[in-house]
Amino acid sequence: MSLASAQKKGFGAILWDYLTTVDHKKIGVMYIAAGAFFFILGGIESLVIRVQLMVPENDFVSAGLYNEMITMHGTTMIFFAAMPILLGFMNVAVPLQIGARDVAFPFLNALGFWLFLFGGILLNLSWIFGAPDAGWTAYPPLSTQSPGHGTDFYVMALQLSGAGTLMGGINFIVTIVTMRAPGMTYMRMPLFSWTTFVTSILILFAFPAFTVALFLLMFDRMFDSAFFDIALGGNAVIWQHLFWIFAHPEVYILILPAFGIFSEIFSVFSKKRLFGYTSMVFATFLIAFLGFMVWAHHMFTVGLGSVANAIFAVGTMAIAVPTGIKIFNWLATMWGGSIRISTAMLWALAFIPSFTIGGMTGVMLGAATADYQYHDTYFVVAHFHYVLVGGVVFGIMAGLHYWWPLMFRRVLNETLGKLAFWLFFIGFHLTFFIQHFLGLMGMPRRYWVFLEDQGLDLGNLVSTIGAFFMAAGAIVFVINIIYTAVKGEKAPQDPWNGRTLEWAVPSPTPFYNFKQLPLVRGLDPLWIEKMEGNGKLTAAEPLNDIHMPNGSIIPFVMTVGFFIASLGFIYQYEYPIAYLALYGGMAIGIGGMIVRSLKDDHGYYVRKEELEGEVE
Amino acid sequence: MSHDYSLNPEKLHEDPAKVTHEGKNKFIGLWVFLGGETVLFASLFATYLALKNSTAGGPSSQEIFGLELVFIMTMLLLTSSLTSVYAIYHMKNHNFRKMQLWFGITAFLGLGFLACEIYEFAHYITDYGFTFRSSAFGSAFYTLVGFHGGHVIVGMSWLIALMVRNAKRGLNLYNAPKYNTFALYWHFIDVVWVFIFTVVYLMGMVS
Amino acid sequence: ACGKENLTSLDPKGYGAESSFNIMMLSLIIMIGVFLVVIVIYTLALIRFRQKKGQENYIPKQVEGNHKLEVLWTSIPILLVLILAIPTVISVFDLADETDASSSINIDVTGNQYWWNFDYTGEEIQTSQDLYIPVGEKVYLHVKSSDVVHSFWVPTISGKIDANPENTNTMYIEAYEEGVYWGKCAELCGPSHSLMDFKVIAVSPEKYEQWVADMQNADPEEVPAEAVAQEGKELFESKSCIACHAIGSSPNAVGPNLTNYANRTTVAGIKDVTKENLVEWLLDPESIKPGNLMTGNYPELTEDEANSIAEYLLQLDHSEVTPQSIGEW
Amino acid sequence: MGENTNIEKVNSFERQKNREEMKRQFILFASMIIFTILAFLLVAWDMDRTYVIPIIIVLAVIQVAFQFFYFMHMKDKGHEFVSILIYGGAWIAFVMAICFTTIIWW
Ligand code: HEA
Ligand code: HEA
Ligand code: HEC
Ligand code: CUA
Ligand SMILES: [Cu+2]
Repeated sequence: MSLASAQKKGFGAILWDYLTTVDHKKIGVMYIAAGAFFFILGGIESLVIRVQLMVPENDFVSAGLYNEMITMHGTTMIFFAAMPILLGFMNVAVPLQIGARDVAFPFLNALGFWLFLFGGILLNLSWIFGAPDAGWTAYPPLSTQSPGHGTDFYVMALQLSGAGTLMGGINFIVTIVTMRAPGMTYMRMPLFSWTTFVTSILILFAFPAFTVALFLLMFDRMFDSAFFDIALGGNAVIWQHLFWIFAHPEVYILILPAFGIFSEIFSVFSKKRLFGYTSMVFATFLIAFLGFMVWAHHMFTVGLGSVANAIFAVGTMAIAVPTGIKIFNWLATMWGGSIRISTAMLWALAFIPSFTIGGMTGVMLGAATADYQYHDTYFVVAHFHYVLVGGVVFGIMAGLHYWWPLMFRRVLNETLGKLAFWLFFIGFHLTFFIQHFLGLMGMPRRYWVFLEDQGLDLGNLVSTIGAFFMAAGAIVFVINIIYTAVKGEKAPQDPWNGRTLEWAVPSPTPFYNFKQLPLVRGLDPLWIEKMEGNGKLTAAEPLNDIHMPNGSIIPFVMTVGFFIASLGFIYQYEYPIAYLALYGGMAIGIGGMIVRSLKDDHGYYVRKEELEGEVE
Repeated sequence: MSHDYSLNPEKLHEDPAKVTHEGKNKFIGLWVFLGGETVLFASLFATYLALKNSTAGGPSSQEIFGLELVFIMTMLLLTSSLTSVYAIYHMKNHNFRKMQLWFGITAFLGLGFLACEIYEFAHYITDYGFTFRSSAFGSAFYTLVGFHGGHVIVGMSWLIALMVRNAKRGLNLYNAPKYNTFALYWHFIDVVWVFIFTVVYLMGMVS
Repeated sequence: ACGKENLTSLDPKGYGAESSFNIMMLSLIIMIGVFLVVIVIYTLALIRFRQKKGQENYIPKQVEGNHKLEVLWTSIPILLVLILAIPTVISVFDLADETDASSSINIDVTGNQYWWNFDYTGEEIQTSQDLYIPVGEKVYLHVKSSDVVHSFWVPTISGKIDANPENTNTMYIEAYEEGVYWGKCAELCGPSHSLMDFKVIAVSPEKYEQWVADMQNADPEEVPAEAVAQEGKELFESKSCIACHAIGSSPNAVGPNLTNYANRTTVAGIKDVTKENLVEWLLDPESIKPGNLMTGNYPELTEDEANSIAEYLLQLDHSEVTPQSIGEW
Repeated sequence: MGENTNIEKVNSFERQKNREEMKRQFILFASMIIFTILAFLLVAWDMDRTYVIPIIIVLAVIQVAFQFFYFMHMKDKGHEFVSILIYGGAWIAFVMAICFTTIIWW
């Protein structure tokens, strides 16, 4: 392979390139694109929800369809929109930020992506055959009794994509442990790399619990085991525990990378070093640690007993402390800085009050006695959208504007960006602020209809109107993408006056990232060099041959195999013929694994001479 | 240009599994993976602990478990852990043939373990009618022990594939890390078994 | 603007709701304080430190951190959290205190898809959808489910407790005032989850005594005075309604107990008690509560038959103590 | 590449070190076997469960520690990060076991 591959290629060649790529930058972009697609799906589902709840006793959708809608909306947004987009950012930015040429396991990285994508496709196939309807939490016995195959699709889809996510997590842990550039000590890593690292550790410890939970549900539904079958001594609360042992850390898996993105943005757009870097890192770890100790706050009303409720209540509230450290450090970063309000910064600025409200309602929920009232009402819905949208989605939007030039060599249009922001921001508060009150006024969540004359009409109407503002904002953003792609100006290599290494590579980023690994001399390495008037990094090594991994179609093929096998699992207890799919798919998947391990793949070298010929 | 993965016998002090960058990655990667496996098995154990008395009128642990077979299985698996240590010892001495020999013994012991387990399950099913579907206890038991058994099967396949694949090529810096990561994985399977025989079988036997 | 009276949690009229409300208000005050601090710093920072024209090349001082400040904003939140945590823990234990259960009224509450059954332990009274309790007394509820997880919630009187299929949860409620309070199911339990409403009817202790006596004296065999209703009674028995619905005491009925149906607050938990609504239910329950377990499990009725049955059910008023006499809902 | 047959040439100091290490491993293995037998015997003797259960659990934990620290070399240097991970996993496992034996009904 030669460097001249940047020439024009046919569509087939490009497709093949993406199907076989192991380049973290391309994988990152694919993650983001697929995640955005699922975000739109989830968003449309949420609009259906809101239209249904616009007026009392509406019958826009049927009760069964409504339950499918909320289940798919929650599952899609969490697992197939927010997570993959964040994983995409990690792929795009982290290796560059730590000065690495690649990730530790490029093959695994590609496999992880495909597993996620086909998991998402599998989940959405269920729209054709009957979608899951037991909520994204899928509590048994409702989920074990749920007729049709919806819940089976839920189980298999999450099993597939969960495996992919776990691979991604392992990959990032190892990448960060072993592949940092010379001089890039842990305490010099940019905060986004740090949060990626901690998030990956959370993934590592949280997902296996979910894997087990899903297996138990799968066995109960497909193979008649008795984990949740009360008649045979089963215990449905086990699911609740396993699910939340996973799902509480999961919400921090979502928010920590967003915190990382904001940390980068606040620092860059205030032209100031991140205030209290060390305590930021420490707080990240503390959040992760405490995050594993509080899952039962989702179960205050289950009847675990007052000792358990008291312990978990106090543990939950404790998380306010490290999170508060972060909020105040961001404020202090801005304080005394020189603040430029670009669109990326605008999203970050909007995050602070929005997320603080969401976090504070979280602490209110953590007060167990009060949660007896809040639990499973719209107050909770309001809480988690404030953190999920006001935290995670705002983080994603900020990250998209910030790293767009890195990914696509274009700067997103600022005017359209700001318009999209204001529409979305106003819509967001309109939609969700009032939901706090709906909850307190007696509206439980997951309600297909609410009754007339219960004082809930106005609130719900306002909420629905807000949702359409959000949709308008999202559409303007899509327009911005198209506009920028067609008319946008070429981005300079370092459009924001960046501080970290991803802005030190030429644009477009060469596939080997760094011709010579950079020598890192402190936190914010690029900034240091700029301040010393170098403007560019010293190399840590002489120019040499670069070892790169070969692309491979195997991850894709394996995933297709497992995808087919999943369909086989789902239909196996009705149609014996599905065993064909089950075994056939498994054979393809495992066959891919065997080929991969038997065929030596030593990668290839980019020769020194070729590199010398490259112009900067 | 291709990578040079051949061993330098003069530099014996360098652990062949950790010389190359890929080797180091594999090594850390497997450990990280084991961290996740810990939680996987923790979840299974916790589920089992919650359900171990939910027999729903079906057979209980006291009625069906027997010490002898479990003891034999334990010895087989523990010994296989030692033999894999021997194999790695020979790897560090760059002695490929002995390494293969000891890994061969490891595989043999592992297969013995599996045979016992299959016999055990068959025995429960045919003699006691104790199945995966009998009760929540049955589901939890077969799932926990079965997951471990599944790990043994994966380990065996991995080992045999490695041994066959590399039989003709000898030890080099490309495959040494693979053997090494396998050995780590194998020890971990042993660790899990130590908890299984303690928590499931021994604790299930005391009245 | 606190929502509908007797439904909202913001106007508590019972012990549990009041405990929760106190904690809510305490936490709310803390949160407003915290939010103000954050917002003030934020606004000041934005106003004072925005890049001004011509300052594009200005490089602010690169501050690493400030030890004192960091200690400050670690310790104050710890303090605030403690202030919130202590009363929370106390009230958690207080609400779980069951020491006087044996000397109080005990009621078994069973959640079913999509209705609630109330069984007055030892009194041989069953009601569904409407739970009668005396004002000012602790009433212990033993909550469980016969199928999937539900959650018993009467916002104005008390917080919620889940109805689990594998275990019975105990919670006490105490209403301060007479009234008819809305209850809702708060755990997703299927298509009609949102329609699984019920009422708690709190009456004075004297009225409660009378209600109990009336219910115990109700004669299920009593023949209605009017002919249409008599026909209805026969149809009720011949159309297999009786297989699922008890009139009079019968602890393990598959469907709601209908003993004092004329005194009900609602038909099927959500509709006003009118003959039209009842007939509509009898003819096509699915259109009112999707997925309910009555649909399709009884012989089809003609309009006339449904009418007769409705007549019959609507004259089953066995007690002087009626929700209508207590208040609005 | 071919099979590596030059073993005679190898550095004898290293071989010595490896051999010592191996000896230690073997002693450890022997002690693990003893622990195992002890645990089985305790159960076979049918002693009071209040004593037996804690003892066999402790025996298991010690065995597992041996496996991790010696067979899997967690004691060696270069394993600091690895140890943190495993301790993390062990901690979660511990919390889960406690919860699933206390706040789940039967
Ligand atoms: C990104 C996602 C995210 C994040 C970050 C959080 C953060 C928090 N969450 Fe949230 N939560 C969810 C997503 C998230 N949550 C979801 C999805 C659900 C519902 C799941 C379902 O049932 O479907 C949920 C539900 C949920 C519940 C269960 C409610 C119920 O069902 O009854 C609880 C209860 O304790 C809770 C608490 C908290 C707390 C204490 C935090 C804390 O981490 C917040 C900490 C932050 C702050 C407190 C703000 C900043 C701090 C300061 C300015 C310092 C000073 C502050 C004080 C002294 C208070 N959450
Ligand atoms: C990251 C997670 C995430 C995100 C981003 C969102 C975003 C939104 N969510 Fe939701 N939500 C959840 C996670 C999330 N949600 C979860 C976990 C649940 C619980 C599920 C359960 O109970 O099981 C839930 C539940 C939930 C409910 C409660 C349902 C119920 O309990 O009955 C509601 C109701 O209002 C709601 C609304 C919304 C709205 C209006 C948005 C909006 O912010 C969405 C905005 C986006 C859009 C509107 C898309 C715009 C795009 C277009 C319009 C496409 C245009 C197309 C082209 C140009 C091609 N969500
Ligand atoms: C298979 C059992 C079954 C049969 C047979 C049955 N029902 Fe029902 N019925 C139910 C169930 C279950 C409900 C509760 C439905 C719900 O609210 O989800 C119910 C609800 C009702 C209600 C509303 C109760 C309330 O609380 O307001 C009435 C009235 C009723 N049934 C009357 C009848 C009549 C009359 C017949 C015979 C023609 C009949 N039922 C036959 C099971 C049955
Ligand atoms: Cu019953 Cu929701
Ligand atoms: Cu949580």
